[in-house]
Amino acid sequence: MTDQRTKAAPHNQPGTPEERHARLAEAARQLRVEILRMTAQAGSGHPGGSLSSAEIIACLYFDVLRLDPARPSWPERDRFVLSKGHAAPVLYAALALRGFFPRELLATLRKTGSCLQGHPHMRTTPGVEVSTGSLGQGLSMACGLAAAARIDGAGWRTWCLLGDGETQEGQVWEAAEAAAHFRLDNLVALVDNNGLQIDGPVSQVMAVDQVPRWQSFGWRVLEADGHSIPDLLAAMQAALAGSGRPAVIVCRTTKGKGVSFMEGQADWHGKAPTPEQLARALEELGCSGQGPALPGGVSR
Amino acid sequence: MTDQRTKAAPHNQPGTPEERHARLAEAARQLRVEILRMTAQAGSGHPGGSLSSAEIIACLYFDVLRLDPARPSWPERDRFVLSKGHAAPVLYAALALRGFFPRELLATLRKTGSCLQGHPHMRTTPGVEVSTGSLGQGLSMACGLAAAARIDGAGWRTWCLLGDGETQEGQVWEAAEAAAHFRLDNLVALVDNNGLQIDGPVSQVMAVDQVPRWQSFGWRVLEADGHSIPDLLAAMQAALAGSGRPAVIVCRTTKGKGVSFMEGQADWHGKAPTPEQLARALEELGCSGQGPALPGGVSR
Amino acid sequence: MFRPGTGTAWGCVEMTRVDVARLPRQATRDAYGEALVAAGRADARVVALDADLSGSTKSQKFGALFPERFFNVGIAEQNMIGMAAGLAAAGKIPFASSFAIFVTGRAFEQVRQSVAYPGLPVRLVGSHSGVTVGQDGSSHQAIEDIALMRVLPHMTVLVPADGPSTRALVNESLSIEGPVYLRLGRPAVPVLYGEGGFAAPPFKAGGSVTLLAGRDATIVACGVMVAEAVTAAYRAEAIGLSVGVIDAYSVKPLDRDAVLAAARATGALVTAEEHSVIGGLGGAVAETVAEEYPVPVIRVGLLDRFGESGAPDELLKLCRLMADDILAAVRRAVAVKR
Amino acid sequence: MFRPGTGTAWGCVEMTRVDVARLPRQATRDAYGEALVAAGRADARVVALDADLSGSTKSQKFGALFPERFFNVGIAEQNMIGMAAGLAAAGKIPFASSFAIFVTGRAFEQVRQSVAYPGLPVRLVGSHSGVTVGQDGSSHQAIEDIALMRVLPHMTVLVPADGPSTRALVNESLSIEGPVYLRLGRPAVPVLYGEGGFAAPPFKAGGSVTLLAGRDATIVACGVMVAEAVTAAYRAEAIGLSVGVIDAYSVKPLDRDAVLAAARATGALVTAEEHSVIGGLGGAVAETVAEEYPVPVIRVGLLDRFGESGAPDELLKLCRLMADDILAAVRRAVAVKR
Ligand SMILES: Cc1ncc(C[n+]2csc(CCOP(=O)(O)OP(=O)(O)O)c2C)c(N)n1
Ligand SMILES: Cc1ncc(C[n+]2csc(CCOP(=O)(O)OP(=O)(O)O)c2C)c(N)n1
Ligand SMILES: [Mg+2]
Ligand SMILES: [Mg+2]
Repeated sequence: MTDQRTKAAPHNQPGTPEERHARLAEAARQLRVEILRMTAQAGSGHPGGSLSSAEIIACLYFDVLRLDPARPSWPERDRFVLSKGHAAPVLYAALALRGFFPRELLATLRKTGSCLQGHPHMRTTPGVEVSTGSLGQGLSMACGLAAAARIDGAGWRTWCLLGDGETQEGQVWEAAEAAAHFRLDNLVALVDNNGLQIDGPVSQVMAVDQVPRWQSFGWRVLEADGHSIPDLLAAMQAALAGSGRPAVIVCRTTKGKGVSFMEGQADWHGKAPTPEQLARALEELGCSGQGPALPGGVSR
Repeated sequence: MTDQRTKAAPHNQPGTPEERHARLAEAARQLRVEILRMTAQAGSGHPGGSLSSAEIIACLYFDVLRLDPARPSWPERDRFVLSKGHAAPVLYAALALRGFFPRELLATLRKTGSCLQGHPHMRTTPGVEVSTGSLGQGLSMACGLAAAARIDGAGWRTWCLLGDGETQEGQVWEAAEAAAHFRLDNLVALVDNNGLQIDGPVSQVMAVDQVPRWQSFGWRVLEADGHSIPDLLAAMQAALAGSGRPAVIVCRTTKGKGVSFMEGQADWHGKAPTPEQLARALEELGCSGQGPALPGGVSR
Repeated sequence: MFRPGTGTAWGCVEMTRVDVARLPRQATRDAYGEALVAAGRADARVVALDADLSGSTKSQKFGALFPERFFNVGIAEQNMIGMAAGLAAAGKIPFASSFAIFVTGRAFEQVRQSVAYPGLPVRLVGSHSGVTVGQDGSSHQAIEDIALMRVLPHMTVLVPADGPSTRALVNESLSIEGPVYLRLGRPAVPVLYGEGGFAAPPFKAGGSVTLLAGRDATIVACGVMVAEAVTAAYRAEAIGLSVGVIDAYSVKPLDRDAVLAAARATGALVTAEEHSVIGGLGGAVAETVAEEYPVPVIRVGLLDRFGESGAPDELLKLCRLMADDILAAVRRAVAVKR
Repeated sequence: MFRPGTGTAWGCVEMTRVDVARLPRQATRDAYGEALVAAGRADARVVALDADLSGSTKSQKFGALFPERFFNVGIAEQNMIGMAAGLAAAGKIPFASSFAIFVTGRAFEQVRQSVAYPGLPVRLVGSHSGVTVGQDGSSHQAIEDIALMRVLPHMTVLVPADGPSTRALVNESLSIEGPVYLRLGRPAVPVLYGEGGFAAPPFKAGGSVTLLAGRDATIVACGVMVAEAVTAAYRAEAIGLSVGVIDAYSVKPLDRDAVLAAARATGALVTAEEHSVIGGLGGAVAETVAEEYPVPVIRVGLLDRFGESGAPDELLKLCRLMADDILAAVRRAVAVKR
């Protein structure tokens, strides 16, 4: 991000790089806490792929994206598309902690009548840009958003997070092709390359080699440790360089990251922790099972 | 093909390589003649992409494929899938010249009640293996055929011809991914890389760089001059080497090949020649507009 | 000569017949091409997308005039719909066109999830619907697109019968909030509305046009079948039947009031559409009357079969989609009524 | 206690009530998993495909037992259908499973072109149909799959109400020539057929089961709604209405004779399905009676809305898919009849 861009970001905080990294690591930790509470409370949901995205989402929602929680439809805002819509908990947590809606609403996840649907829905949740949940459709919508910004000569960017299993959908590659062809360099894709999908390891179910794949579609490919804040921030900054090509950041991640008994377990893709499991998980994350992690979270 | 395979092919002819090449070049010429007559007679159809495939189809139907026109459903036959179904004329011409059905039927192309539908249909036309016409679906069916042969431990092969524009369909890449993952080395894809689709050059409408694309999906990629019989035969032989990976032959071709005023013209994708244009075209192909090109064609 | 277009003057005698066979002809896709350009001129939010069929769907001219607002995505209909959804989410009004079977079928779930569920104002434009596609055959002939789009919540389904109503509906669609499916055809069809034809009323979602009033039965038709329905109604007079005709261009929302009024007034309905008899306009009418005022509904359409190759006229005959087939259905409806 | 399953003994008085609430429960997808294994054992031509949901659709066990006949294609439903078509073209009998919305919607045009048009014997298996999917919400709840599959020529559409009928229909499907869509659900539902329930008749394409005979109205139901329909019929007695129930597990071909007989015998029909009221079983019944014997048909189903997140039971309530909603529809149907 250029200085001008980051300055405009309402959430941006002064401080040293180390302070910035610590702040984002703490945000990721809080996202994890909320993901676990939320899914435990709901009794269902997708912790595994939400946890693996925590640092990615923390960097985006607490640093990189230009957003104004008080004005969710501010025209100049950056757009984020959660193409892997089942990771709704991490998105909802970020939106709540950033103040798009009251944190208490997180407890209503997946309940009848809640504004927090099982998969993100733009009509019920402030801050959700498009509706996702059916895999493989988000990158196309992100292309459309980026194309709209291009038509309007607007400076906002579009970001899109995909699952690695999700990239088995042909539509992803139709979109990848189009983004390169239309030279949408105001678009950045991120792949949560956690190596697992529902039925097992991606390499066993239906292998996808992300880096050469995106390269062959004409994208600028960056790699990052998806749990390293400095790595992610550097890649995100590089992705915005704007070279006439869209950029993708392939993020090496661990599914279930942060909770020892969930890490690397396909089984934790789509089931909620029991109260006991929640307590253990929260302890590992350095907070008790009771009450809010930090009053108000890192929301500013 | 191994000796054993080619010997089993009912259509295989003894002779020197030169004789073999000349025979196939003549077959391609006759396919072109039939394509033009057929579409002119029908008053509609797709000459451009049929003409660009003439040598590919000649090599397959008059040399490489193990087929028995007298027994179209001989279980051990090789399977061919015309994924770019709009090139039905070149397939119908080959099937007729090989004796799957009487050559006279070609005159009924696209007419009400004809067994020769505008796009290939397995239920109406002897020798047509699956129904195509909606682009992007053939390679998946070819994967299914190859998987069936694998289950049965059968030796027959599956071949599939795609258009270059067609490869913009995401489903093609779902299939490509699956073929590599399932190690279907009894499957060979061919791309008629003629550089044109309906709305113009592929490079302008939606560029696809075939060779790196297929490589990134784990395929063995071969290239050939799609109008050179020796080149094609060599590539087809190499494709059958069977290395645990599916093979694709990217064929450099010219849309409308063989008819000067059709060559390289997107406009000739989907319209029939007038009687005058037919006469000119047939003259260029070394035969008069009247009567059959060669009685009985090269069918044996 | 202009004639009264709308109205429920049941039983009134028509003054002059509209000579359908002599009307000028225009393909609805051609009218669409013109209307799209006009919409693009009138509203800068209008953008267009196509999937390598812009010459056939007639979005090409828009592309030439407004290249920065036009996206040809190649042969990738799913991505086209997703991009249209993204453009709409950013405030644009996208018109996404391809052949009807590809825009509604190949991209069905994209239409459902990315467009219909959030209710985004994407205009899906399906040219080449029905068997009048002709020689290309079944793979290119949409016979189920109305059913597909009708079952989606939030979706408006419009099936204009001619050029003028197509232009009016494209314009009207600019002010419809949610998604719209516009079904178009390939061949030139009679220009029913205007000089020498019927008076053009305002065309709007949920509307219909009562072209002819009848006493014995009413034909509810859409698209190319409206002209056939008018012909059938005229022919019915010769066998002593007074038959009304409704142009139900808005298949969803269906003009319930008009359909129920016709059921009440004539006691027998026939539907006519270039679509399967399952789930389309016929389904909509059968569902509607069954709920409130059950009368016989005989559906003219493809009898649960795919199309095939052939000349459009021959296929209409083969598939029993001609005026005489409608007339046979009218007789059957009247017989069931008794 | 076993009870007479089929029959048209209109007006007969039932001996003993089936206590639906106390019946054992099993999810139809679980029954499918068992039946698939049995089919695989019985017939070597049976192969199975899935798209990264084999644990949920229950095809996993088949995969474990017959790995060489099982293809998990990853998250790529279109390719799954194409591969199934190819396997079928080579003489196999493929069962291709995923969530109902993905198998019928994401791959609609593949089903149409590669499977239905050539009439290949692919068995499409859609688990997780309707709102009883629950918390995942709208994107995972198929409410239009019956309409989508019903409009396709050559397609057989089967919607079993319980485990035993699911097993029977999987077995029966082996001898159906063309393509079949089998609609399954996620939650455990009452085992209606067998010990303590209704006698299980032979289940076959084009069949139906008349569970209860009535005089005033008949409920035609499928899937999870059959149990609700039975409950509704019992409750109807309390308000002096004699209501029949038909399990229309074969939505296409519909058991025309049974539906028309019910229309004639009771003069009023209610349909009940966990699906949009548009184009599904309700549409099929409305179309059928309108053609021959018009009677009121009140459709219970999703009222042209998408589902949402929530507990399955709460969603059934919210979407008005409970026995009492069916009962209200019965009263309305009877009122329209008069
Ligand atoms: C089109 C579609 N098919 C299937 C599913 C069911 N589904 C939900 S999540 C998932 C696996 C996703 O794996 P991946 O993309 O790797 O996500 P992550 O590991 O990040 O959770 C599947 C198959 C779906 N949501 N959409
Ligand atoms: C799914 C689908 N979308 C669109 C079409 C219409 N269409 C027929 S041919 C064609 C262009 C094909 O181009 P290419 O694959 O390059 O074929 P070739 O140049 O070999 O004729 C298109 C868009 C179709 N048949 N199927
Ligand atoms: Mg993953
Ligand atoms: Mg080409």
